[in-house]
Amino acid sequence: MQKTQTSTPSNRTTIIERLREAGILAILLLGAVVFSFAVPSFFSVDNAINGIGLSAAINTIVAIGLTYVIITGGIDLSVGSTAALSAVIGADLMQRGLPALLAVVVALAVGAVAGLINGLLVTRVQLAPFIVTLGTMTFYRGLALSYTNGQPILSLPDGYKHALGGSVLGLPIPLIAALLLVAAFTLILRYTKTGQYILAIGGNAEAVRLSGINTSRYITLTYVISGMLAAFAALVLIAQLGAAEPILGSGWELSAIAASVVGGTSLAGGKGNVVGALLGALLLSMLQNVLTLLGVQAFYQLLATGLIIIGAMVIDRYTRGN
Amino acid sequence: MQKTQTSTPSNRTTIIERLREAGILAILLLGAVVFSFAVPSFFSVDNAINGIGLSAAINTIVAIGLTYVIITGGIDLSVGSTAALSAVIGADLMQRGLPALLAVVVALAVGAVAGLINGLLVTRVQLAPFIVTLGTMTFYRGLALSYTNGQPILSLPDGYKHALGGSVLGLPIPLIAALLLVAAFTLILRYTKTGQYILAIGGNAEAVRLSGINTSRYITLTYVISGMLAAFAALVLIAQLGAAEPILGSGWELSAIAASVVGGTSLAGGKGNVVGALLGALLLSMLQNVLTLLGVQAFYQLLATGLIIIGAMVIDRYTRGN
Amino acid sequence: MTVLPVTELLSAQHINKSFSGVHVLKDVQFLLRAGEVHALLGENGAGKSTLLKTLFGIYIPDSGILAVGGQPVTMHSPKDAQTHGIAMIHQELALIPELSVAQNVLLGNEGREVLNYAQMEARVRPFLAQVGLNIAPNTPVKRLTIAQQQMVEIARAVARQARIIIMDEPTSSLTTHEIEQLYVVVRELTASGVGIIYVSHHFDEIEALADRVTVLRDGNYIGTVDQKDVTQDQLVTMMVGRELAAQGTFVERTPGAVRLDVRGLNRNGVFEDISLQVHAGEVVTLAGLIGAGRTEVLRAIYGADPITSGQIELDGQPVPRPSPAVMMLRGVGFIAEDRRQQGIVPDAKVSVNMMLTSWAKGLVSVREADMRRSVEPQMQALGIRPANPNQTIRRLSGGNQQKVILGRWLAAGCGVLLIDEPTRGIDVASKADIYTLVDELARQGVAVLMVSSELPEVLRLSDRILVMREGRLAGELSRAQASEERILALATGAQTHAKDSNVHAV
Amino acid sequence: QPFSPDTEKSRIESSQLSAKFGPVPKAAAGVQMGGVMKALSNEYWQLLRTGYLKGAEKYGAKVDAQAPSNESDQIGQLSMMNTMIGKGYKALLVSPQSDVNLLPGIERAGKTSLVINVNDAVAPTAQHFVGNSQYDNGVSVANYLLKTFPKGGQFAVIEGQAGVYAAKQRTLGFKTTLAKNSAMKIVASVPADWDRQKAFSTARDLLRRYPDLTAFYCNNDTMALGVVEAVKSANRLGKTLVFGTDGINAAYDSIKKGELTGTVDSFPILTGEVAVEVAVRLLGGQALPRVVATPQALVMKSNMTQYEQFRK
Ligand SMILES: Nc1ncnc2c1ncn2[C@@H]1O[C@H](COP(=O)(O)OP(=O)(O)OP(=O)(O)O)[C@@H](O)[C@H]1O
Ligand SMILES: Nc1ncnc2c1ncn2[C@@H]1O[C@H](COP(=O)(O)OP(=O)(O)OP(=O)(O)O)[C@@H](O)[C@H]1O
Ligand SMILES: [Mg+2]
Ligand SMILES: [Mg+2]
Repeated sequence: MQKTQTSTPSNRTTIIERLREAGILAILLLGAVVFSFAVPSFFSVDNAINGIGLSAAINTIVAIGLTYVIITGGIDLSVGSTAALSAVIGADLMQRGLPALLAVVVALAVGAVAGLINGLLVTRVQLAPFIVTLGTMTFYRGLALSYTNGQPILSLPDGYKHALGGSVLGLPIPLIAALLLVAAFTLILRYTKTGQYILAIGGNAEAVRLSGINTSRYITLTYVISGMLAAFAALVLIAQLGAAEPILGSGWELSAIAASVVGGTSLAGGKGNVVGALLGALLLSMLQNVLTLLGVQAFYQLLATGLIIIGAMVIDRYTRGN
Repeated sequence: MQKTQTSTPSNRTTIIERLREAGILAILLLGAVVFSFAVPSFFSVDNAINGIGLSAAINTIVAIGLTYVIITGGIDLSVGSTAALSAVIGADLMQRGLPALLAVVVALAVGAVAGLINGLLVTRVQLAPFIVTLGTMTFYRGLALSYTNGQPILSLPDGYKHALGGSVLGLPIPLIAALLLVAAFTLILRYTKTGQYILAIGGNAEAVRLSGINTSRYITLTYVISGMLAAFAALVLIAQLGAAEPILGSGWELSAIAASVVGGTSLAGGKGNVVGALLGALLLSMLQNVLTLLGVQAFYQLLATGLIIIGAMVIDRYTRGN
Repeated sequence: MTVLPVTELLSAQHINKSFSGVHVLKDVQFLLRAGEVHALLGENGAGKSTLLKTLFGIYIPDSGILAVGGQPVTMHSPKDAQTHGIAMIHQELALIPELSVAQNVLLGNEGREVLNYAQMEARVRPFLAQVGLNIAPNTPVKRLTIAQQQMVEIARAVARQARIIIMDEPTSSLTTHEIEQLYVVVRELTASGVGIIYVSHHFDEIEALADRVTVLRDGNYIGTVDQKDVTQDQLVTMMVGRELAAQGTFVERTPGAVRLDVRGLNRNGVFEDISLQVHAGEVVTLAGLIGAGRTEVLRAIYGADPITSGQIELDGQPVPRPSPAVMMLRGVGFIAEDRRQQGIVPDAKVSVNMMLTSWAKGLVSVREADMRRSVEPQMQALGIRPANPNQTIRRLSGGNQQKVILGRWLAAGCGVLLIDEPTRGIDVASKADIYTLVDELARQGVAVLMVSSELPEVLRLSDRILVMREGRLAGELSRAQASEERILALATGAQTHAKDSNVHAV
Repeated sequence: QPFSPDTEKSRIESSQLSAKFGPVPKAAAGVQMGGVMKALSNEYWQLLRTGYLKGAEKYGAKVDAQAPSNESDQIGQLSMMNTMIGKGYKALLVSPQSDVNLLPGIERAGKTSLVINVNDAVAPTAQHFVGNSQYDNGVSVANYLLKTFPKGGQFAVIEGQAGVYAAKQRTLGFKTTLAKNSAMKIVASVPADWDRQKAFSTARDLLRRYPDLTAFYCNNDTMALGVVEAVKSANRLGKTLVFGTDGINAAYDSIKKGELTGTVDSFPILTGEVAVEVAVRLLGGQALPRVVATPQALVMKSNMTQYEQFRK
């Protein structure tokens, strides 16, 4: 979060940004090549899609929302709890016989409202995003647990499970959804006023306000997006797991922030991209996948995970910085 | 982390700071009074010391270090793992017969080195503090687990246990240690060059660097302090517990960050105070204590905790506002 | 001038504004007419920016009446001001570094939700051309020099197509060349009926542009006069409340030994082959146009940016790995051109901001009493107001902030002083003080290397002038040779082939 | 020599209590007990709590059972215990989050209230322990597999949180027992932190690498249910067996549906009841052995009905 003065000369941010993404992409590919030789059964379309891709999908969806929030200079710790709350409400409604589509809409609305509350506390009451979402992280979790009395909801309609948990043309639907969302939110960030304002707010909120723009509205919007995407990720996850439990999603905030930051989003705000979040999520999933395939012992998994995260960032830093 | 333009007029920062602290202090006292009437057995020396004091003490010690790191605009997620690593190494050395004092020194040195690694990765390699300490959080935990092979270390020398775990004049030593550290680090922040530079770096690192200050050194120092204090907190804790285990300290980062931020430290850097961290830790411990005394069930505890954290910050916000 | 019907665009009456009991605007009035340039004059801290901010809805006045086009209005936010046709160029730059020039110019004004970059860039191009900015509209603003950023701000105000444009020190980081360009823009705007409120500490600008002048002193309204009816001295008297001694002239100095010796400094793509020497007791200036690379050279000498090759010697001793910390300890001081990003620690006190370097040198402790002994004389010498070392620096006026940064190095003391735009945003009265200060430093044997875009200032202070063009040294002018025309000629390259025999080309 | 209930000599099966020590004495009127739970986010702990309340009703005591808000709030749990000691509860039924985090509480309580360590993590200074043998959890699954696949096979363990007593013991029991037949290969033993989602994706990765996997042994039921979904999506249902641990309701439902193969049920409700019974007996002055072992059994579709009685 230290603001470092870069005085590298260049004309177009986009080129740098692309190189930046290319940096992680390079690490991803490098990793893939190395692992293909080192790890049996790593190198296969199936493992790439169903092993790494699918497990990265959930994290990616959450990380998109977090990237938006972080770009404005905020943070959302409540994503996991929001996910759980939306999931149990959605699942409960399905169990009670509401059509799946309607239940999905309600679950997304729950996510949106959870995000809205975060956003309003940040913009209207002007509390620090960290504290607000730390508070709601606890609160929403409590709601999810009280709602189900701590029990998981087990019987989801098969139609629903197939719709969101299935696959199309060999690609799992969660992965397709994640990719579509990445594309959509990349376009929004780059090619709409809203996206531009979100970036601008992170760069210099005061200047944006002086331009006559209602910054509160856009900041709030990012929390709503984050809440809805967390809800959507939860819906995708429960379709796969076949059960919704109120403790779902714990630790999501950390993985999603990690994916975002590994992907080049700055926690200081003003800078970030959604494709990076996807690449970050893929990198983290690949790591997990390899460690599992290698059957690395629990303690050494921790050692390896830590080393590789930092190692990847160091490589990224030096390829980027010249 | 949004930089909000406060046009609150005032002449002396110190007055504002004091009011700021007073805000939480007021909330603390208000809470204490209300609870004394509402909650049987809340108001007792024993409860204050054993129910609230100990957990607040550990959290305070960790939060002091985090406050320093956060003031520079950084973050340290690795405190819990650093604590575990130092604790198991220190305990192991004692078990092997090293004099307790020497083992303590080694444990503190382990904490310092762990912090130094964080600091160097942040300043020399210029990685984002979040990612660095996310990586080392995992890595140090892996080290602690491998070191003990996952086993707790049970037999600590009695002398050690009494020295750090006992009490003086009815006050438990951990509490005394926490208070002394709060005093010391408050003084350092206010009345030393180092403290002033740490604050200034959080305000505008580039300006400080261009003033001819080696900002990297001071930033690194904050991570070393954070690591050492985490190690010290762990030493205090294991003296209390009479045993050290490698899974100790998980979740410490979140409680400590929460204590810091509730106490008025800004995650954007440049602003913060150690007394606030103490008050924040006390507030959080008191909350937990009261909910237990009231026999509130876990789910509702979550609801209440979330509500009260946000409520306290809202009250704080509005009392501070004019 | 032909007689036009006088239309009132914007008026303010009986404006009062206090910050925590400090009365900053006291019953101030102001009236802007269509098609006029109305200059607002006053010393640093007189309340100019505060008045302008109330006219733009950033501050809400404690009392008073605002009217636009004769209709009373209340403005609660910049948005309100914009709906009343007001645009503002802020004293402190308000651009978004990560966004492109086009995006910044059109911010809040983009039109449809889906952005069409090609169209946005096309829309912006004429405005960039109008302000004489020859850069691609898709360049990110963070890649621009401060001066270029300033021109982007001006383009932005023009692009708003407002009826009223407020300019708070728009020229403080511009060189003569761009200032001329700004004149053209301003004249075009006023010709079409736009009213402009103009704040500057440069009287030549006031003379060239202003129709009327309003003067503030200590938050009081002093008066409004027709510019052509008054002399500069009269204006200064209105501002300062007393007659002011002249700014002084260049005093001959006898430079001593070489203190700073720079040889073959290179930084790929930014500057090339810079060699220069500064002697003890000498003031050397780097002159040039925007983007000539002066700032970059100064920063590189101070070790703030990396270099690709070259060598720096101080008092005959090489500096193997220059960095700000190393240079500071070896007696080099540096004042950056971008006060907000690189100068002040905004939320810290004035005393802290001033003492940063002195602490590192071990000259003062952080004890308040000790600091006060060091800070107060500087505050007095520099005329910093309010004279309260415990004030948060963010709440000081721009000029006063600049003085605090100067004070930082004066308090710490140094053998070599590198200053980028020493009097940015500083009022006439204080400017004279600062010139005297630089003279005094030189007399004490300090080697001063400065970057300045104000030619009169360059001529007032320099023993020698090095002119840069496109990252290279284009020539050197001695005191005797120097004139504004020659500096400009070298800076623009207009006479490179004419081989003026008086000019020693490098 | 740390206390290990799994190997402790001074022990008795809970079913033998009445035979050995006679009927449960009457609890003093209004006697208050405190339950310091590990967390309430897992059904297992909720069931244990249900058992406490049932036991309390049965034996005429009052139980105030609480849990910290998450499974890794070790100091919070200690404060909670301290708070309860301060309230003057006569007996504390504690399930520590780690082996050591409640030690000071146990020491402090020693003078005023009775402490009974109920399940999972083991406080080495605990004078009374009620619970099942974690080690045997793994043993019973391994024994079943040894019997069912005498020709050998490939097995994977999904472990709980690294470094936690229950996870260590269950895994150890499983591995040690399975090693009796060298044809039984443990191809992977990886942690999934008690988390359904992690277990799911870990299992999917493992199934891709070892498509012919014979069985998964999971350290708890939540993870086992995640693994079941992975097995289903790999079309291995019925071919790759999945075993869990704990015996939560959801596991029973899954077994009934023919998805989960089996779970080592340690009968949390019964355990809770026994814990209260032990407390009442101890308060009534009976000198029970240090460890009161509660029953556990590998429950599968075939033998399910015979355990229903312990589940109410
Ligand atoms: N961060 C940067 N990235 C890319 N190019 C830069 C950067 N900073 C400056 N430049 C370029 O380097 C050249 C020199 O800029 P510099 O700021 O040194 O000019 P200057 O002579 O000091 O002008 P000014 O009057 O604006 O201070 C310019 O062409 C500018 O566009
Ligand atoms: N937010 C604030 N809080 C407290 N005092 C303030 C604030 N803003 C301005 N002031 C004070 O009001 C006075 C007028 O400041 P202002 O910025 O209007 O001066 P100015 O005339 O624009 O000076 P300059 O020429 O240096 O830009 C100064 O004394 C300043 O310290
Ligand atoms: Mg001003
Ligand atoms: Mg410059």
